[in-house]
Amino acid sequence: MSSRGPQSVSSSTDALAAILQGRQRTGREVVVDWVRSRTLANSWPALAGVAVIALLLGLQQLIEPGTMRLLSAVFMFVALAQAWNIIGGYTGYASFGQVVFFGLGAYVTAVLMNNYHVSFWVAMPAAILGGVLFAVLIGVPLLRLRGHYFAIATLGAAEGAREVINNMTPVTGGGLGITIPTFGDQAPTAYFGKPGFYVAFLVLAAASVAISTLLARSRFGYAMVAVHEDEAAASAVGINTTVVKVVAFGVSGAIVACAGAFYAFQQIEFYPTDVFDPSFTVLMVIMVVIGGSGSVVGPLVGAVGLELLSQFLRVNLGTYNQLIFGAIIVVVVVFFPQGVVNFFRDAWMARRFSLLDNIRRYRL
Amino acid sequence: MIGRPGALFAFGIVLALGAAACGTSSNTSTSGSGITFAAPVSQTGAFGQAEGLYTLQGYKFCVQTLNAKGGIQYGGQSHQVTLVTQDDQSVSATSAQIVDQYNDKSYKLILSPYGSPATTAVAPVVERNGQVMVDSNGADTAIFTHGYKNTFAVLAPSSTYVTTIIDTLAALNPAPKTVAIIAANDGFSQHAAEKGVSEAQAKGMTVVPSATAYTSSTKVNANVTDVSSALIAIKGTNPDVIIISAHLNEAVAAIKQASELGVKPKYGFAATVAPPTPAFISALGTKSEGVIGSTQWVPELSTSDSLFGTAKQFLSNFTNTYGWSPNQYPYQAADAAAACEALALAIQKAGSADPAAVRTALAGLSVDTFYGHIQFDSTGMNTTKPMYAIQIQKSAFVTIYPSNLSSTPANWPAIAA
Amino acid sequence: MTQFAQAAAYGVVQGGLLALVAVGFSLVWGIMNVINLSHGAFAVTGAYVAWLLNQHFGLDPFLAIPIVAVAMFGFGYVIQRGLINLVVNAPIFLTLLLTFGLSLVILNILQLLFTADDRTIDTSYASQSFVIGTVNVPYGRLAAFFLAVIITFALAALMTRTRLGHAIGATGMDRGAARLMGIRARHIYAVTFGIAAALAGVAGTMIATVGSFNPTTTPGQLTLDAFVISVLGGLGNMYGALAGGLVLGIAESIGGLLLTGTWVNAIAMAVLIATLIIRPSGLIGKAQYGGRVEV
Amino acid sequence: MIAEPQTVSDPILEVRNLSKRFGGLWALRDVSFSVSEGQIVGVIGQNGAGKTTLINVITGHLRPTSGQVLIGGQDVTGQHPWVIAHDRVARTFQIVKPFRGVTVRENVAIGAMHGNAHDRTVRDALATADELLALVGIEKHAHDAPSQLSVADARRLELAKALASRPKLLFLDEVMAGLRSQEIATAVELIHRLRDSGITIVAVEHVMKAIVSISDLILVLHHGSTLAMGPPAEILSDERVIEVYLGHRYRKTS
Repeated sequence: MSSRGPQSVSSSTDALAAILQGRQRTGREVVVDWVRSRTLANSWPALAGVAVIALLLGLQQLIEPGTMRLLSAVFMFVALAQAWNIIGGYTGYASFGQVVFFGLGAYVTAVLMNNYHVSFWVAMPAAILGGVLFAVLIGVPLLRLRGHYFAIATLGAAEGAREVINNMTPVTGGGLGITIPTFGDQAPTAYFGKPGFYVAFLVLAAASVAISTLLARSRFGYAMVAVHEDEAAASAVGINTTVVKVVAFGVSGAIVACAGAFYAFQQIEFYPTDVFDPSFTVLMVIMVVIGGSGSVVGPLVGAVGLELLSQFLRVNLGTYNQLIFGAIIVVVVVFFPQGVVNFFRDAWMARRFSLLDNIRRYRL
Repeated sequence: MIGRPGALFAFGIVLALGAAACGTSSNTSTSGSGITFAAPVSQTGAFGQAEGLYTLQGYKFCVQTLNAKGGIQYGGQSHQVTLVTQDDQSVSATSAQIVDQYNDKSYKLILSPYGSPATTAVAPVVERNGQVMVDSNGADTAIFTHGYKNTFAVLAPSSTYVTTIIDTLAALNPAPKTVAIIAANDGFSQHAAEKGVSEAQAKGMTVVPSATAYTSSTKVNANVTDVSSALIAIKGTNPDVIIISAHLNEAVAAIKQASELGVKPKYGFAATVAPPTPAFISALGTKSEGVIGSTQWVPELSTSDSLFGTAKQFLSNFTNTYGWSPNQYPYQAADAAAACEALALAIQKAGSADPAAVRTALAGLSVDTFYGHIQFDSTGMNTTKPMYAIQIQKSAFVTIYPSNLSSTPANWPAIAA
Repeated sequence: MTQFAQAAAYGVVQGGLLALVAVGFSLVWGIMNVINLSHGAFAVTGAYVAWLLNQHFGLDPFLAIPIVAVAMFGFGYVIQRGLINLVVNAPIFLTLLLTFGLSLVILNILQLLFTADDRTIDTSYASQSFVIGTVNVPYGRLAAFFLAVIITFALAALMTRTRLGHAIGATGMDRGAARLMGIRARHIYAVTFGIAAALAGVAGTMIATVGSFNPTTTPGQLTLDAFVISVLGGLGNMYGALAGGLVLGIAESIGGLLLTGTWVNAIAMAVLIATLIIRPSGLIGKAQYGGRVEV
Repeated sequence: MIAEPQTVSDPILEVRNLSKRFGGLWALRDVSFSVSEGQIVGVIGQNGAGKTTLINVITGHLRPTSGQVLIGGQDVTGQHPWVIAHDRVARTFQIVKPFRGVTVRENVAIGAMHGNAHDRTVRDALATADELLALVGIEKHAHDAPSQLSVADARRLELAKALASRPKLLFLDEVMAGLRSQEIATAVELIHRLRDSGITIVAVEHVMKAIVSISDLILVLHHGSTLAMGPPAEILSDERVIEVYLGHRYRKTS
């Protein structure tokens, strides 16, 4: 047998050997390097984000409280769409039951505040924790399923969880609904009011966009993409696909549960059918896919665009508003199958704005 | 791979423009001495072309009638009323959002959306904004247990829906000795069933399979079309009457499936909100014959008012305006018109459209109307108003209780032996 | 024991009705990899056709079935050919969204045409039942059960014995190869969707006859049932929908008896999830046609 | 167990009685062999002989029905692929599996940022990727989508991805299939360089000439079982191999 190998290693000085040696850098070096690499050109997304938040806080001074409430809903959907995109877009596991975290977050918050008179600032983190724990609990078995099977299983989890809440009448009020005390000295935490919720949901939306952006640019983000594209290939390069999937599901669940907590406090009174409404999940999916999945901007555009469109149609078209909304979804799906943002990005790069190309791509 | 967060600035602008566009209401307020009534209504979604529509028709009919009679008179002037509405897509949270947006436009006088869940969501909003709401179609007693000062309901609360049926049955000959109660798993239906059980026991009836069955074996999910498990639980207990404390879907399913399963009450069926609606007859066809239902309003009422006249006049004018049959009309419209009327009367009494003054006037209101007596207790419920019962006879609503309002006797037992 | 037998019997016939709802949905999913969220809307559209025929011509719903099937086939064919074929090669989300938008459009049109009121097709016999001992078996649902069985076997025969069936199966497995064999995929897909729409219409007619329907709550429930049953039974298998429907029908019926309140719904979902984890290919197992599972 | 003295020929990979059954079919049956550090081992066999299954079982993508896999003396039988990858084992796939949603460069970077000796930041991983792309010769496609690569370039990407995780033991699944002779020559040279850099290589190949010329040891599989094993010269003269596997064609071409 040959014994050439080890000798050549010691003698070889070629580039390959250097690569195989790896880069041994300390954490300090990494940090210093990162700080040095920051320039105005590559920091602009963060700067733009801060500017937009400042702009929206400024806008708050100009608008009426009722409009703040409308925009609170827009912000909430931005967070929900970003959350869905983390598991459905980046990781490629299309959850059809993401509303389960919304409902759980809402009920953990309401039960703690109503039954135990706990402050919202304790109940909300508890709701997030509950979301994460539930994500791990159902994620470990369910994330072994692929494609449709995962979709239907999560749908089943959401429907099942709603029924459990519905039947735990002594704790949750069941179908009779639940009320968070907010008036007078009964209130464990003073009600935020419309300006307060505007800021709260804005912060939630900003946090979700930031989390999504940071994840996308991290090693973990690439791991999610690798899992999305090919789990066998991902595991072959050393990615623990189970951990990646469960963590992605957990982060998504945490954001949705947090949104549910704020929503519960905003609504004060609600029923299981309100906060486990499958149309929340449907809206998350629509917003992500129509905006463009797998990116940060796509879900952002999808959420802002569709929620404003839906409200605009609702106010101005009366009886016909859902009919037109449905028709718009059909048209957008046919003409922008890759998502509006992805279409314009690709078209800009190729300098070719042809909707017919889109149709040709996916038609039979 | 992962896209750049481009054009973030544009979002701020889009948001601002979008908010402006969405904030624009489809209706405009009148200037000068006009008064605006604002209501979130369901034009799409589950209630869109049903109960939500009937409520809207009631509000519209009331405002048209008011304005035709010269508007609301106070301070020596007549004030025309404008009705502002927006679709809530049958979603409670949207109802609440709409009422908040109304507040931006200083629309302080609110008429309720359709249904207990939406009214429940709107009530705290009204309270916080210092608006005042008259509730036309949210009967769940839970709405009135939170100490809200600004919500007043013209209709009798949920607690009376089943008790009225029990009282009706007790007055019939033969009076049932055993009843079974199927109840939906929502606040309104459960509260109604709870009171109904104690009323039945007070009248000497036995509730089968057990007094608490409505919370377990005969409890069904709201809005389902399969209640077979509840019926099988009843099968073999042979009740004289089966009472369904639920909404339309469950009531329709219960009556159809009872026939399929051979669950045959000795005398007949009764249900809470479903029978006095045209949809109940369209959904059940001939099986709707003989079913008894409790209702908030019947046209035989003897009280009247200067706006709508007698109950009968209200019925004929309303059904002519919206093309309903006088035998099959939506009682929700009467609830809605009465709520609108109560608001108008309170404004007249207060001599002002200021919400605080109107609130005070509503709290002290005590009037007879086409809808019966309207007077609110300290929680905002109209506890003085009784409920009535109708029976479906030849696809028409026939008032059978109380006996002084009934001209046609009940067809009883409704089921041939 | 009496109650148990009654629940079991009712579960079986109810399961047949559920299977009828799911069979077309399962076919489209298996062959085209399209999750048709407008399936419930198609069923309700079919129900309205049968209801109109009954209202205006007094036509018995069972006699209306052929007319409903033909009308719905045409509707389904046109929708697939003119719309869904445009994005059928796209990732599954898109067809899902497209059919969601489509169902919003169809249902809102139906609502504007017919209001949201519940409707039924009133017959003298559908809600009657015959008695075996103490067990009542309703005629209407029994007929739906037999219809489901007949349709399942007819569909199986169509898929295995006819040229059309082979063409559908081949297109479902490998579109490229099917094209080489001279199969026109556009047409075959449209025919497949047309068949599914016709089956949805038949299911809608049966629901209108034994129960009631409306354009707001019925369609979503039907689509959800079809979704669950298809997965439970196994995708791409002609007998999957029948097996899934029966299992769901019996489980809900007997579960409803054993459990108080509405816990049965939670248990049903737990069973669904457990089935998926233990046996992801469904109860029947191996796909006989298409059955591509991908995102 | 008594610790043996560390020797050069200490096996980096040891496969003991490995079997894998699919239903009624034995894809692998009682296969045993060991690979020493620095060796190049060629695995040959007809279609369906169990070559790819062998790699899949060793790298954890399939669980063996029976038998053991030891890497660096550690039993890793039935471990998850990423656990095995963390033992500095990498592989390519016969049917290339690029991450389609990202660029060629990012594909390689994903390999470099995970595994045992990974780069700590995305920036470092991208730098590693650039170096590897230059090494395998597809640096000009760095910013292209993987779908735009030719068959040969896609194989190079597959190799670069595997190398990015800095393996000590590398499985190559038909990296030379479908390549032209010039490309094969380049590939052979590259494999030599890999070995010279200290990587132990197990290469599954159809292209006989190339693999035989560079291997220290050849394993011949036939219907899942070991037909023969030994140095190339021995294998080429083995009558059973010639008859059963190589057939007449090989004799003709050689």
